[in-house]
Amino acid sequence: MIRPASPSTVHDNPFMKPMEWVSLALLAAVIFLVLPLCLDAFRLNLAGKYLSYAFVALGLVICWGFGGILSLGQGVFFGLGGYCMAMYLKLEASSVENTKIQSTPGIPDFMDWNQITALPWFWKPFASLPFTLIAVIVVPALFAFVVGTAMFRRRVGGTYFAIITQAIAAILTILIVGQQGYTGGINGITDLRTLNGWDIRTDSAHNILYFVNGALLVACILFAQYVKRSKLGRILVAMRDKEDRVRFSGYSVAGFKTFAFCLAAVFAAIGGAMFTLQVGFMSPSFVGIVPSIEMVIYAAVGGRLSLFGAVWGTLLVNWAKTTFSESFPELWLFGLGGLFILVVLAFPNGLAGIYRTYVEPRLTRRAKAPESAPTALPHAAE
Amino acid sequence: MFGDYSLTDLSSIFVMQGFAGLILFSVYTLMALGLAIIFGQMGVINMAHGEFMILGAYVTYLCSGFFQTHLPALFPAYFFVAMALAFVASGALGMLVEWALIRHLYKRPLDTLLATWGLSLILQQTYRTVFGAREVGVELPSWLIGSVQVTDSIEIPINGMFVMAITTLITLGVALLMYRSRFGAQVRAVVQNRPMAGAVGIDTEKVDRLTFGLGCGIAGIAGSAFTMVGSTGPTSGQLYIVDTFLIVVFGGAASLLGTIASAFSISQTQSTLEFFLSGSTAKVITLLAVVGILMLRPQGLFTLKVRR
Amino acid sequence: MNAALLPSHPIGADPAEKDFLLAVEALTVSFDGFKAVNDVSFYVDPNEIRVIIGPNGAGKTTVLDLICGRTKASSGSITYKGQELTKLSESAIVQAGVGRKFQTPSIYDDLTVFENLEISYPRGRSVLGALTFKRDAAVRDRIEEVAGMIFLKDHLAERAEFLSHGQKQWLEIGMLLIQDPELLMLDEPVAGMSVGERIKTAELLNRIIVGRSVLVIEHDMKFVEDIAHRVTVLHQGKVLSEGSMERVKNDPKVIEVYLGH
Amino acid sequence: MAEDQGNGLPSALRRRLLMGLAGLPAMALMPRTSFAAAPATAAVNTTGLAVTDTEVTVGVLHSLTGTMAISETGAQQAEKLAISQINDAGGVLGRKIKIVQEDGASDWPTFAEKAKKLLVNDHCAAVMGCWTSASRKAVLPVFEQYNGLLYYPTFYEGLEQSKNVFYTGQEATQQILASLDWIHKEKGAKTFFFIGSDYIWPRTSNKIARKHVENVLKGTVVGEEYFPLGHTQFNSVINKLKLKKPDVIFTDVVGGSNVAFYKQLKAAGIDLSKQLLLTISVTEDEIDGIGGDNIAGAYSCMKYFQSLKNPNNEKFVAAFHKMWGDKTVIGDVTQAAYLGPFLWKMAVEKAGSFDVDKVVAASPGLEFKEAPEGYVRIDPNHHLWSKTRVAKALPNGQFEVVYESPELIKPDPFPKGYQ
Repeated sequence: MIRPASPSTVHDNPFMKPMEWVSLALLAAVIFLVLPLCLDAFRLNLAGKYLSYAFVALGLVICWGFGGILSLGQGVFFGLGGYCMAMYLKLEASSVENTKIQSTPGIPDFMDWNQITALPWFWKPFASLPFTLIAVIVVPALFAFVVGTAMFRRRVGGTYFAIITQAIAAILTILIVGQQGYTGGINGITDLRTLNGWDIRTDSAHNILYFVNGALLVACILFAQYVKRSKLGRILVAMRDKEDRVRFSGYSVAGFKTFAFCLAAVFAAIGGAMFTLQVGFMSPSFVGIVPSIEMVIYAAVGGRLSLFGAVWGTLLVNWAKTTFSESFPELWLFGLGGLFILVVLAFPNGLAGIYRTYVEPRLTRRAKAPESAPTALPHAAE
Repeated sequence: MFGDYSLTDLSSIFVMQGFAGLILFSVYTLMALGLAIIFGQMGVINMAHGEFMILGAYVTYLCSGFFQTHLPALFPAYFFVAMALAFVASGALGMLVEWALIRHLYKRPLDTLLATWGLSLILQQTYRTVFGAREVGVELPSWLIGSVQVTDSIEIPINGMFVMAITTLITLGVALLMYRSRFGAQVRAVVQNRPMAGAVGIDTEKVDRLTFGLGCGIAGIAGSAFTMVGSTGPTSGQLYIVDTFLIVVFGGAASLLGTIASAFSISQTQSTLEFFLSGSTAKVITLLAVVGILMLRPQGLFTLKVRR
Repeated sequence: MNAALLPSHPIGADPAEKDFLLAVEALTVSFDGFKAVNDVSFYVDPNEIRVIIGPNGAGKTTVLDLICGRTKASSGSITYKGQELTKLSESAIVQAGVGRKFQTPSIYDDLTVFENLEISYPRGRSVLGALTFKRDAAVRDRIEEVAGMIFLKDHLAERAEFLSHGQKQWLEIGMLLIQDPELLMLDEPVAGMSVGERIKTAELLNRIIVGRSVLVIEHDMKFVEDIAHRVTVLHQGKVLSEGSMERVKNDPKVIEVYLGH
Repeated sequence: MAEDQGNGLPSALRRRLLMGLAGLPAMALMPRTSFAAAPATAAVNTTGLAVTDTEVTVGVLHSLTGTMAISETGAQQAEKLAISQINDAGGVLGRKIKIVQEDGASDWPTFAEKAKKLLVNDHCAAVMGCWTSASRKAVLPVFEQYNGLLYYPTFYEGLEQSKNVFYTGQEATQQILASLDWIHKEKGAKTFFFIGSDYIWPRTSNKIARKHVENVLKGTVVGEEYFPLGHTQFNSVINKLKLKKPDVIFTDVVGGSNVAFYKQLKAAGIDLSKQLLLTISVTEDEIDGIGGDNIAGAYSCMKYFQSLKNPNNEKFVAAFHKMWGDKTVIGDVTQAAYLGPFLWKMAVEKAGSFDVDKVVAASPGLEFKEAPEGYVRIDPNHHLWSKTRVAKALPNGQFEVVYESPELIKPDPFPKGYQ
């Protein structure tokens, strides 16, 4: 092009910067090579479970980090995705053959215990795998759309939004626990066995699911990256900064916020579905307030502005949780609580922030050093 | 459902149900007052509010033990000492927390949420380490137990009336302090315009610390009062947090009157629904109604329309 | 009569109506009984620079807020090119062609100058549009062109928070320019600027007003005299006087409440 | 009932006989503490469990943190006590029990995760653990998949029977039916008001109770209310109680709600010395938090109370207090948890092997006569035959037993006519 060289780099909007490609490669290497090679089947399944939380953290980066919308109800979407998947798996596990000791064979065991004699209408479509896969995405997205539209239209933001989403998480938990005939109650939907005939409880199935999970996570990261570098991503950041300005640049702020919220919800739901597949059950204890806030801390530890950070943060916090609670169960809450405070006070941008302030400058200095040498020469010659 | 009952039965139930609603109202108000100050006035999302309440409850528990063994003669009056100490303990811890944590975060309200959540986990584990994982039973002086027989069939629980009295006193105290005293004026000045308040000679840091301490102290009193009606355990505080925030938000965060009105409407709704429906259903309907109304009227019940 | 061409227009009876770009009529807003704007009417022609002056608290900023939809009117109407604005959302008003600059510079600190301007580029304003928005040559050229006009061509890659106060004001004006509004509303565009910056800004404004109307709030009388075609004086929420700067300056009512002291 | 032949014999003799049958006659007369004489590891462990010549690994899986830690402490303490007693007496098949403890953290997937760790990584020969039904449901598929062995101590709703689980607490019919009969017969109770926490155990229990009240006792249930877990305001339902005036308030409220409920009941002037109240969710552990004064006069039905008068129990209580302090109270679940290690030991020794399948096969019919609750017997459905007792709460936090079922009651996890 005729444009001078330096401004054109300003205008370039590459899909990912070189360092981001390196981060992606590193993450992919860890997920697809290091972990599977270093961990036994049991630990790998654990890692898979953690990675399913990473979807939620990823969504939070978009909606909270970029958009400034803190949702304390991501557990709701994680749960919705997980429950959709669990309903399908449960129906498959409740074949007439498997449940012949029940008074009504062919329906999930907990329904039978609750004197439900026919499958409720909203369970019926979940006999179909395609429907289920669509529902995993669509149900949480719709719910997020309704909640988001209602609230963002009326400019509910910041703390109010956080508190209302938290209340929604509380309501949904009470509902799921209370409507045990339809939901399995506090025990959740347990004893899930096969996915379209494929036994998901075996080690090999866990392995395959782990890789599927990893691949989906990378796909979600790439999509999130696409959103981030699109104009929409910049509008989200702009909105977090000066909502009114965005409005007076001709954008419907509510629409963009709703989009971010829905996207976060869909990511969380995918995570929930993968969680159900890998862990083999779903219960209301992932829907409530406590897990929802814990999921926020994954994103915060990783760095609320960093897509990769979210994944690392999730892995780190969960690894710490497992290790600590194995060796020092009494100390674990101190550790977790301290982590919250430390991250907020000292490292508001989490791991990614630490990386950016301490590690990246050195790396780039080293990388730039050989490059700058030749350009320095002509100057010296002048 | 009323067909089988006599008129006197019904009317006394009506009266008692009215009182049940009022007691719930008092409990909610007491829970929310401290938070209304901290969240409403200062904008700090204090997720550890429940833990500050439970600190007050534990202080009451310790007091009851102390009076039983060392000052049995004064046991009937220990509750007042306990409440004062609960206020001091929670308030002092609150000021410490403000100094160590909150003051760095005034510009990042959402981050106060995370930090105080971390704090709540630490406090919970501390309680567990110190007092054990089990709930502790707080011995009450005998005059607080039982009920007043108003008529043959109307009985009003004494501790309920006691909670109502405490709530009234504290609400009045807080209202006077916030709207009639120099301190209250300073608090509002700092809230509205920090640099300006600093410029006219208000020690904003001190005001912040005292305000936060006050809110936590009131939480401590609430916790102390709740030993009469609720449980005292390391995680009991978490039970209150959602309700408390909803009450404050529903009332319109910046308004004390709004908090009271909101506590009133929520408690009456819940208490009435609980009577006619099952407990769980009543709770869900109440929460849904609150969330629904908040979606329609996000500024809460009582917020003045202001120029932006 | 041309009015016949506007059959549905409510105040088509006014023969000059068709010519107004903006017609504010009987506009009133009250905050808890206090009427910040009380029965205000004025009309802005195409290509006119109108300056609103008035003492503090006269309701100037509120009028702009009302026009751009930030505050909802209690009663009265605002017609822009025959379209009633009081019922539209803020973003719809912007899309209709009304741009607004705020009193304090309102730009996105976390984004670069380039990105600040890009966000204001009037394309891809829907969610899907923004997602699929391409930074093509037209966009780049337009941004560079505007950056040149607002003296920020060398700062495109800089994060906006590092700009000087004056540069931030210009950036915001640039963000409006790139929207290409027909009605540009500026709230104290030279407040807090150095003399040099002020001169540059006046020059900038004079260049960009071509082909659009501008509604300015300003206290700097020198600046007002330089740019204003007509002046509206607000006082306590009401229109006190209106006309050329010369006429307003000599209006005894205005002298009494505003220029007098 | 297909009962085992050896049932009537004293356990020590039976063990020797069985070991003899297992083809190791020389062992039978050896002192139990002699490690050298313990059966070869290869013979007693063919499935790769963590068994060495001197040690066998057993898992303990309870919540040490989180909301359930309150309840699970006692169970975990009792299991450790039992294991230390077994070790002191020479261990199991000459091997000392090594405990691997894991924290379920009141979180069900953590339970599943830790259960899997105990089975897959630690190769535990048996696991004592879980408290809530939800945690049990979460670990159940893990135990079934990896063929582990779980001893589950809590009284629960029933509706479950797994090859890999032994239920040492009572299922709902065992706990409820006899006590309802008693209160109907002794106190002439006809009308009942049910109040429970809103989850599966209270709902199932109340369903069973309702069927029994309506169909067997020909009484009426005048109210049935559920409150969300953690609910603390009961004044409205207490007013309903005053309106309906039931003969019996039947409660299964749990956790913090329990404390609030009894405090408010007392405050509202409902005098439990006049108003009958039957609860299936209050043990000595709960009274600690409720306060003895607040619940004195209420009737609780359990299979075990700390105040039971029998030599087994006196020894157990003394040992428990020695190990965990005089102030600790012992509730029903604590005692049931104490049974787990012993039942497992007996089954292992009867089978002459740690292999799960053999232990499971050896279990039905085993009797444990040293049980603090008296004696118990393992049914082929993996639940225990046990007595049910009704006791009145005293102001000092203890119970006074007022009724004891004359015979062991058969466990019936899938009760016909009650579903």
